[in-house]
Amino acid sequence: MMRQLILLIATIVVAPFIGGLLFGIDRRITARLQGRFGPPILQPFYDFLKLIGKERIAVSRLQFVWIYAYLVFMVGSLLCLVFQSDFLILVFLLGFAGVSLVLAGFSTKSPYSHFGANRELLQIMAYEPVLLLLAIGIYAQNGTFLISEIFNQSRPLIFSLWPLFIAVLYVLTIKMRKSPFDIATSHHAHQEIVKGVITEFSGPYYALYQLAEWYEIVLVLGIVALFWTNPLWVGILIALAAFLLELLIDNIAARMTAPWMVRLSWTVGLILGVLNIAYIYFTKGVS
Amino acid sequence: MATRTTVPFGPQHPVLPEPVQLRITYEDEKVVEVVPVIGYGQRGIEKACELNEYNKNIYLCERVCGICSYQHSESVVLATEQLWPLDIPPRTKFLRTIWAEMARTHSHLLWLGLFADAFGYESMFLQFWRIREKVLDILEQTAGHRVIQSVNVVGGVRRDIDEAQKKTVIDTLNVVRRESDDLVNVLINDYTVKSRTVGVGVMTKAQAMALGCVGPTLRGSGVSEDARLTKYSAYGELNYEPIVETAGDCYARMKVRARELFQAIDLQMEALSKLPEGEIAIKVKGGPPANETVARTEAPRGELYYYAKGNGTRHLERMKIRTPTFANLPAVLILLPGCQLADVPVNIHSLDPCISCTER
Amino acid sequence: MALMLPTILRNFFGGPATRMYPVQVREPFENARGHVTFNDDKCFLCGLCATKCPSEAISIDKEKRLLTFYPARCIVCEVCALACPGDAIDMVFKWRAPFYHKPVEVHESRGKRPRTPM
Amino acid sequence: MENIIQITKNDIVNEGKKLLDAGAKFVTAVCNDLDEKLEVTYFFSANRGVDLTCLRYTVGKDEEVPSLTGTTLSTLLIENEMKELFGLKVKDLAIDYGGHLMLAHDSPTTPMLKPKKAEAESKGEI
Repeated sequence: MMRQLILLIATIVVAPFIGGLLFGIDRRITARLQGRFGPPILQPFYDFLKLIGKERIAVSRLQFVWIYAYLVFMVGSLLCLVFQSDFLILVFLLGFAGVSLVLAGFSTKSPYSHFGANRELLQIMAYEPVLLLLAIGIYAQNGTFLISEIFNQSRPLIFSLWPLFIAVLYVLTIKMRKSPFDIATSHHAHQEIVKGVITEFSGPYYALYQLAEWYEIVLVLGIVALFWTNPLWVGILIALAAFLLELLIDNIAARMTAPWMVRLSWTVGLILGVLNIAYIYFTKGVS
Repeated sequence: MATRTTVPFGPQHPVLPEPVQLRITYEDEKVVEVVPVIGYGQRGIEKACELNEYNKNIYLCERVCGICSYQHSESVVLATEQLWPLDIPPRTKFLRTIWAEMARTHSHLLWLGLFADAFGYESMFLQFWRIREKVLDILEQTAGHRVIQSVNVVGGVRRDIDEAQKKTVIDTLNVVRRESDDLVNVLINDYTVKSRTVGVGVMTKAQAMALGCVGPTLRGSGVSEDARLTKYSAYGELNYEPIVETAGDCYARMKVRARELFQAIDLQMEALSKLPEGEIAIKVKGGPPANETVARTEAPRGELYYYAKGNGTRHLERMKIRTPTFANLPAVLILLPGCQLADVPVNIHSLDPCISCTER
Repeated sequence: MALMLPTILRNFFGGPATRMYPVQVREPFENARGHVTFNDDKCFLCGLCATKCPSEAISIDKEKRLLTFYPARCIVCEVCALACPGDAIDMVFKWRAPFYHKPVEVHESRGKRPRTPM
Repeated sequence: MENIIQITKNDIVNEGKKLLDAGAKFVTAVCNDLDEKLEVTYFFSANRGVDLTCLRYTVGKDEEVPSLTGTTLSTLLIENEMKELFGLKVKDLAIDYGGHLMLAHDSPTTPMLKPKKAEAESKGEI
């Protein structure tokens, strides 16, 4: 019990540091890829501290409720992963978090916020089925949704679930809000919808949003790392490689449109996932 | 299902750092109606031109536009000279052509970057602007300033390009050509770029003519028209033919500008090799006679019309400036309706709008 | 998509193209126009700079022998420096801090008008 | 300047249409303040933009003039501008910005008219 409490606190405290650091590295590497120096690696933390100290102005009362909800669900989802509980619950908590963000976007009157929220909904529509298929794939492979079972297996998931791994890389791009999928909001989606769903976020609330983003990046990379849990450091390396791959893709692609994203995700992602699961059931049924 | 939202696109909007307002009505994410509203940046430059001495107009009109400032100063000088008319030395004409093409190079590089930014290709945007710095550097070395060159005076130019500078310019242009070659290749062939621009914002030849479009916007729709065909400055002695694309969509407009970039570099090389010896300026006394004239130059964005009327004094009777965006702005009315929200910035940027010079 | 890959990899391994600005400052080009400076010992208040200045940044008071310069109005066009018959105006390319208040420079001219006509 | 065709204000629509149908492109229009009257010149370019043709008419300051916007939308902005800056009374504009294309609500009206003219007018009124 004591060990679990320590793990709980450690997760809540350490995860944002890892996430913020990853964002700092992201900005630095992106800058280098574009031929710039880039900000200091600790810049996201400076931004966060500055935002926290700003005046609290909520455009609507509901907005900050939803932002807190987004943060709480995201932390819950991450705890699911750390405590190796049910993967299905993790996916649904992640879904709740996404919906909270959408509602935060809808709770203001700004049209840009609404456009962004609409697109965020489309994004959820695009990546949620893939994650669900991953859950089913894990179930098909291990006979349970429990993440702890993945750790018990000596054979890494990636061997049997590699098509789903490719699909999860799509999810990673969408979740990291990188080109070509940075349609709902991004560091530079200003051309179409200003800042999209987070246009009206400001001061401490925006800081909370960033905090949630840090949890999210750790969570999503953690899901990628699940594909190779024995030994875990290989999985972490795979996750970091995927992270670097996203940075590369971000810099060699233009932003695509929302319909294109949904189309790609539903065709390639779903087909890969369904074929993968069908193959597993097929081989299991035969043996 | 379809809810209508009217979004004021500007006058303060991160997309366009220009004071234009487009009142766009969306149905979900589809544009159904658009009304352009300008007038946020009216500075009364035409009026000020009448109050100024004609010499001072050059520095005023250069500030009509921040990017095609060279062509503005060239036009105002040409218009004033045509009132007499003055006989300009050939070396001056060539120097003016070289600087004009240099300005076009940097403007097109800027536009290509901004256009890449319009569909979210940030790394491409930064690469184009990086190359542009080199062009600005040679402008500073030869003309004295990066953007506002202030090198034209009535009767000639103020600076000369000597042999050492000529060599620097040629070397830099070779580097610029090599580096932009790589990037333009990406821009033209990249799958994501193509899927965002091909078939977006199609304007037919007839529509472009009827709306009075100019410059790359017109040439992207298949009309071979260019003010450089009037052979002002040294263009009559250079090997020049306008670049035309026929598709009429954003991709075609982008290709026109990308090809014009290389054409501008070629024209500079050619002009530098043919640069004649001689005077660079003649003395001008008194004011322009009572006469009227039109000076037409090809700015990077399109044809620039200067109408000037003298009255024998050092002050002009009337100066009328028609900037390229003023002619291109009505095209928004047919480009935007029916397109998606995501294509709005791409469409608007494909016209290369410069609103502050539209309003003067 | 892969077409852009060589460029960004070259950027990554080639180092940044930008400069750490306040630390590293590029030398100005020889030909570049800079800010206007006045040499009071040479100025004999002929007034050519004031009449030719397009932005009315220079005004001259011949009785008090004062030349007043408004740097915030100056557009760095070099017209005054070229017009000056006494070589009293220079263009110096030097970084200048942004203005918080519009400054006014008053120069007391001590130059003598040369005997020989210009 | 060559190719100036003097017409009357009522011919502008027909003459302009004739030029446009012949493949010309509208370039711009210029309004000049001649002390008593306003001189309006429409520029059309043809032959790949090289040749310039001008249609010019002179009207009194309080006369109404027809608009070309019924024929081509490209004259929209310039006719609105002339209306605002010179007080040229253009009727039947396709989109009438109501004097607020260039000018704001508290701007001076018809700023491009010559000052001596405005003085004379105010003296006449007194």
